[in-house]
Amino acid sequence: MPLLTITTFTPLVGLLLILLFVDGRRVNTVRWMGVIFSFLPLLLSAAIVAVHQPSNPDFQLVERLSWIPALGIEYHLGVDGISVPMVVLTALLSFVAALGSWNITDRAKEYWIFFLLLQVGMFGTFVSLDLFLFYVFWEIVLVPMYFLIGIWGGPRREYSAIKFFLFTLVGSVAMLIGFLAIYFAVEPHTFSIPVLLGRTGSLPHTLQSVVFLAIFLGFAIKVPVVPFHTWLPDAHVEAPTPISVILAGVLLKMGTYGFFRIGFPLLPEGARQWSFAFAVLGVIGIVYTAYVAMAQRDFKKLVAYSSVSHMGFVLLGMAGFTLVGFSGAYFMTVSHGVLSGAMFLCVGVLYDRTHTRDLDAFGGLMARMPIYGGMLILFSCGALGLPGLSGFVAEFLSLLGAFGRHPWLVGISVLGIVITAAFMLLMMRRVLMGPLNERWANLSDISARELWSLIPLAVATIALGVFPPLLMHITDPTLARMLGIIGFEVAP
Amino acid sequence: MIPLAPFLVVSAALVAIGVFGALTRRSALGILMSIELIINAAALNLVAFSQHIRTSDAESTAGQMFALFAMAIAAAAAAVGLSIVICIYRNSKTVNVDKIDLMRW
Amino acid sequence: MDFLPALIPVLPLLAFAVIITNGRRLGWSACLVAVGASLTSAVLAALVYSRVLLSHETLAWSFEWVRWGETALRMGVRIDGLGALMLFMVTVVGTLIEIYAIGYMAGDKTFSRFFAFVSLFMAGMLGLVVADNLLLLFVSWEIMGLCSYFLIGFYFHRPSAAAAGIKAFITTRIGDVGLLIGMILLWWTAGTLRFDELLLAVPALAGLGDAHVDLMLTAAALLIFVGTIGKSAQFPLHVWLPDAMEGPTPVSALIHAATMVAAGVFLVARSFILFAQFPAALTVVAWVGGFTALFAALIALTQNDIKRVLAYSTLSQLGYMVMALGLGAYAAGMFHLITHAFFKALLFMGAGAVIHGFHHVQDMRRMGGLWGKMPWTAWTFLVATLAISGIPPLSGFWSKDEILLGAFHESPVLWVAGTFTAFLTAFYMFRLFFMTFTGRQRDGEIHAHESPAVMILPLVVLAVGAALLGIPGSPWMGLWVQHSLDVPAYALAHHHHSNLVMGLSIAVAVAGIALAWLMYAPRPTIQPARVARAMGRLYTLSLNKFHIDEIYAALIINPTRALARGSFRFDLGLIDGAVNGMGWLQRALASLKGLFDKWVVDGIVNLLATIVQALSAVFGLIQTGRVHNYLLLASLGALVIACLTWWNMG
Amino acid sequence: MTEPASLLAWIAFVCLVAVTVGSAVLVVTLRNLFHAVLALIASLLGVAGLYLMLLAEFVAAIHVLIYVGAVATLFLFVIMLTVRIDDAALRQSNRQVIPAIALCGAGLALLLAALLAAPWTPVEEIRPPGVQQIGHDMLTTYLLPFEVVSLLLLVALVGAVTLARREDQRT
Repeated sequence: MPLLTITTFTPLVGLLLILLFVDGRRVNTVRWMGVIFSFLPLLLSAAIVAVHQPSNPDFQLVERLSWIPALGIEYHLGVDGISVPMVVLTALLSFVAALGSWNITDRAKEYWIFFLLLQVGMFGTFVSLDLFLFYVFWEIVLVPMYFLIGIWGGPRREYSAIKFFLFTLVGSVAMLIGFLAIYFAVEPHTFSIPVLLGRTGSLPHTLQSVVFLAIFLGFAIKVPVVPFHTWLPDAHVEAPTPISVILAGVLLKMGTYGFFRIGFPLLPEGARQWSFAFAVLGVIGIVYTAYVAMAQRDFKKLVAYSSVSHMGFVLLGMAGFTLVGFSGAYFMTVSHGVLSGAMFLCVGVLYDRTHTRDLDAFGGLMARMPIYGGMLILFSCGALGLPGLSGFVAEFLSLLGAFGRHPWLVGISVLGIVITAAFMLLMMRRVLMGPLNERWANLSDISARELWSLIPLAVATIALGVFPPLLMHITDPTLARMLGIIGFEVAP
Repeated sequence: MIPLAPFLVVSAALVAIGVFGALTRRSALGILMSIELIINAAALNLVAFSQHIRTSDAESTAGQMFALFAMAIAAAAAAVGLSIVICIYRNSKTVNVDKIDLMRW
Repeated sequence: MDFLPALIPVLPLLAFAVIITNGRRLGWSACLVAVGASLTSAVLAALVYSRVLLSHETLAWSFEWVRWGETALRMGVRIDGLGALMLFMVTVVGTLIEIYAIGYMAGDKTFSRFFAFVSLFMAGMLGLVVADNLLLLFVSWEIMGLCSYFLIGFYFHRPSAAAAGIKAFITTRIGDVGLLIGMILLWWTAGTLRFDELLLAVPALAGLGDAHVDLMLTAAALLIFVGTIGKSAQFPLHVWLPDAMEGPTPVSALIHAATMVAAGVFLVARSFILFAQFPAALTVVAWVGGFTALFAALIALTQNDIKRVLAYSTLSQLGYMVMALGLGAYAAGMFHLITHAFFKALLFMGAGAVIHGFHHVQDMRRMGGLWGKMPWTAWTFLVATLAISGIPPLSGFWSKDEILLGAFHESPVLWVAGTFTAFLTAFYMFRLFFMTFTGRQRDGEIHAHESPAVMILPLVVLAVGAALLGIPGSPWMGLWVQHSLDVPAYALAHHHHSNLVMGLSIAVAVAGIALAWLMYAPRPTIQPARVARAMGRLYTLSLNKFHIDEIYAALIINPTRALARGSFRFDLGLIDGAVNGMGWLQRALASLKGLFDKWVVDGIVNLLATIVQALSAVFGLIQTGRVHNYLLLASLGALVIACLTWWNMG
Repeated sequence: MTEPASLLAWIAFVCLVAVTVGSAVLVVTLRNLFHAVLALIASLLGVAGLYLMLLAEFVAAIHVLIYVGAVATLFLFVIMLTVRIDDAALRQSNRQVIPAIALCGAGLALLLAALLAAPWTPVEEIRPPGVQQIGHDMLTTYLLPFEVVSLLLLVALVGAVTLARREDQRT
């Protein structure tokens, strides 16, 4: 059974059903269908996890059809240890975001159509094994995102949407050029990632380093790496809450996933040559954006910048070229997906009630919304790297892995940890503590629907933090094999 | 047997005359008649060549076939052309083409 | 049953989970869950302690937590004499504090949440004690840090409490990242974080004589010590602890006596192998401790808030412990940790009883004459005060004397400082005692009352402990406690008993008490105000805590905030500005190109069109519409083509 | 080797040429269209004669049948339908006689120069195919063109009928 194809295109079925058979004025029908068709991939992704064998580092559930034979382009899907968690994450966050989209009644039909299309693109990106196919799905994501921000966003939505679109497009084009360069550099010409895996390592070093830069740009903008990050705060602030969740939780992961899937394994020499710059950018991202986040008054912007800061750990961890560093970087990818998604949901809960995101406008909400406060504290602690929650494992493993190669950079990066703790606590203080702002005396606590969209994320955060092998036993065989292909030491 | 060249000369002359007629005749009927002359010249050429120059017997009938087809087509053209002339006459009460300048921009 | 010790921290953790999820339903009975859990832990700890004591074995149990490639991180518990003693102390003192809190927190709306966080805090501390590797220790350490944030900022509606919580968390966090880096460095150098493996690996590495490895390990030791500086509030990261008094008093007792601050000292003791191998690290530890002890005592002299005096005394006593470790007097330091836990918990709880009975006033200048109104509190408080002042045979005397003995042998300068600090300690503690309990009440409007029995009972138990706990550790008993620690050979600095040191230490304690009596007795012989004036700048410096907070605000906090704002402006202005500028540039270019299109490209097109039009006007002349003309031209064309063809062929 | 043409054959040829070319000239010059058609018939008959001289008797016969029997008759009908008697007096050529003469002259000169200069290599012996051969080939080798031509004729027939039909009959 072509499980991956079914998973990828289930949202498309929903999309077509909504598009063709549902009257746009029947908002309730539309959103029920949207939620159901966002839920089905979650079940299917569970099936994928069940079928996937973690100990086998090879690509599994492979589907391979010739698509454009003249250019050697194939419809080639498959998963290994680094795509399975991404598929699950995507499915989970899509479902959570779908629940969070319940209140969208304005042009609901279009909204859900774009939302489901977005899912198709995201799933496709994470399961495709053909560079061309990957690129196609990658670009598919861009379009609905543009409209979702541009139509349902905040006051500056057009600016943000265009900024997001152009930024990403610039990166995509660079990436495409990189792909083409790889395609033409190997004999016989091919886009197939499994085929390329063993071949590209022997390409000339100069070529690798140049191509790596091109591909790096594409992924770095998506991640985003400082200094290509400025689209993110704008996009996040303007996007509606569920879209922020998807944006932070999944779209940024496409960038890091790209490093794992394409950047490092296909261009090991390029990666090695730029590893120091890579790590430096990571550290700048960690420290600098933490400082920027500290200066924010806007709740959502604070979360957005902290999100950029965390992605710095991914870069730093990868730049260590050790298994533990890779593992930590990947862990950070997943953990950040869960945590930032949850943080944006928390912001959204508050925004729905108060229609403001100004941190100074809140205060003392813990007294009115204890359950919400607890959730916010849990996720903030996860984000600031409290042990026992997923963020800590990720940070620790990344730093541990990077230390051997870049000890001083790791030393500098911990400054970011302190600053992150500082602004997260200050944020909690401004929102939850202090005397209750009388404006919010009648605020209601979190609703059951909102709570149930947060609980899976809370469970994931704690489970991953307490027992990291949950994730690592899936990813590590693949990462170990990848490092073997790249030719780096697996120790310590 | 008369050699090839004289026939060619005759057909050349017929072509020239036909072209001249087509260029100068005011009446559409005259032009059509001139075109018949041109087609005749061509057919004559075909037959002459096929009788005098051929590489194998298998194609011995080719030229005559072509001539026959040319005649058939000429007949068809004449039929259609004449019916067009009738149409034109019916509309403009003349068959003088220099009176008819519908194609002028 | 090997994992039995692992249950000790898990029970309070479960209590936390139960209370936090069912807080409303449990209501008052939340405290029963918490106390029950700690009590069970205490029983388990006693079992473990007896077993370890009897057999001198080390209990260990672990499981694989994370594995990458061939490398695995194991998590588990390891309990030796040190751990067992700490477990015993933490569970007993912790349980007593929780019982006390039932009375203290009664009537608070957030009663159940308080017990939830106290339970989590206990879980963190116990996890730290049983941890068999640095990572698990770090995890517990951080959980404790978080709880301290919540507990210090427990009255979150008070801005000062929220600020104190943040200050505590961030200051200790600075120490934590030092520890984190130290751990990573250690991992890369020694290849393990497990204590039992470190015990073998570190001496082996040190034996190599490789300067680089030595440097790395020294650095690791010092970075780990940075963690201690943060958690145990040593100079210069001590600033959070006095502010931490914003929390409820049981929290102060818990943090400053039994758990959090002890964690830092415990960390050094746990990883002592590292320090023992590298004298440079030890020296740093000793001097930081000695300086903190003296420094904090100087500040404590002039404070008027009852809890603040105790806070600075805690700093000072922690300085003693750290100094002891730094001098190699490992057992003495740990002994002092235990005795200090008892008498300091007692002091805080006594102070809490005073505050509770005094309607939440903390200023000593308004108190006085409480002896008669709160006899139980006063008597137990007196025991603790005598203990901390170092009056034999109370517990504080023995442990402090051990430390001074170590200093006497190792570093005369520190010995002098330590002895002077002992004098100061006796003085300021009795200043506190006299100001609070003797004479007559200076603020007559407040009607003080004795605390309920649920608060008195723990006081009495602790008083007994504070009085008698020193005996098993005294030379009379052959330093039984110290030996029970299973002091490793590397940490054994056995010092000969010295009557000089002991005599002097008793003398300075008595002198301090006498001076306090002269100045703060009901009818003082020396007026404190005159002394203050005589001291001049020294007095104001001490009163203002040597301006450390202000210096930090000026040097660190404000620049950090400014840097944050600057970064944001940089981000908006330069990076985003560059992006927007790029956008603007593109638009400018686009409009330029628009002009170009309009005038040049379009111009060319239009020009072409014009030319074509002109030509067409010319050529239109031949478009007569007459078939003849066309035919003529066509024929001409055919002829020309024929000519050309022929020409070419010819 | 083909035997050279006899004098008699040459005389016949010249006469036929004279008839053909002369009538053709009359076709393009006569003012009266009716007479011009008669001249066309004469010219076509001359061409038929030429076919005979090429030993292509079947073509000649068909030529006479189609042209003289059908096409020329058609012309006569149309002329009688369209040309009024008084038109006969009108000048029948337009104003581009001179350029036309020049052009045709040049073209003729070119053609003659070309075909006379070309090195024709005639066959050894003329073995003209018989009618039987033509018929056979027509229905085997040239079956497809044959069918296409018949179709073309049909279309032309229909087209001619449609075009020539009166407007008012359509309604």
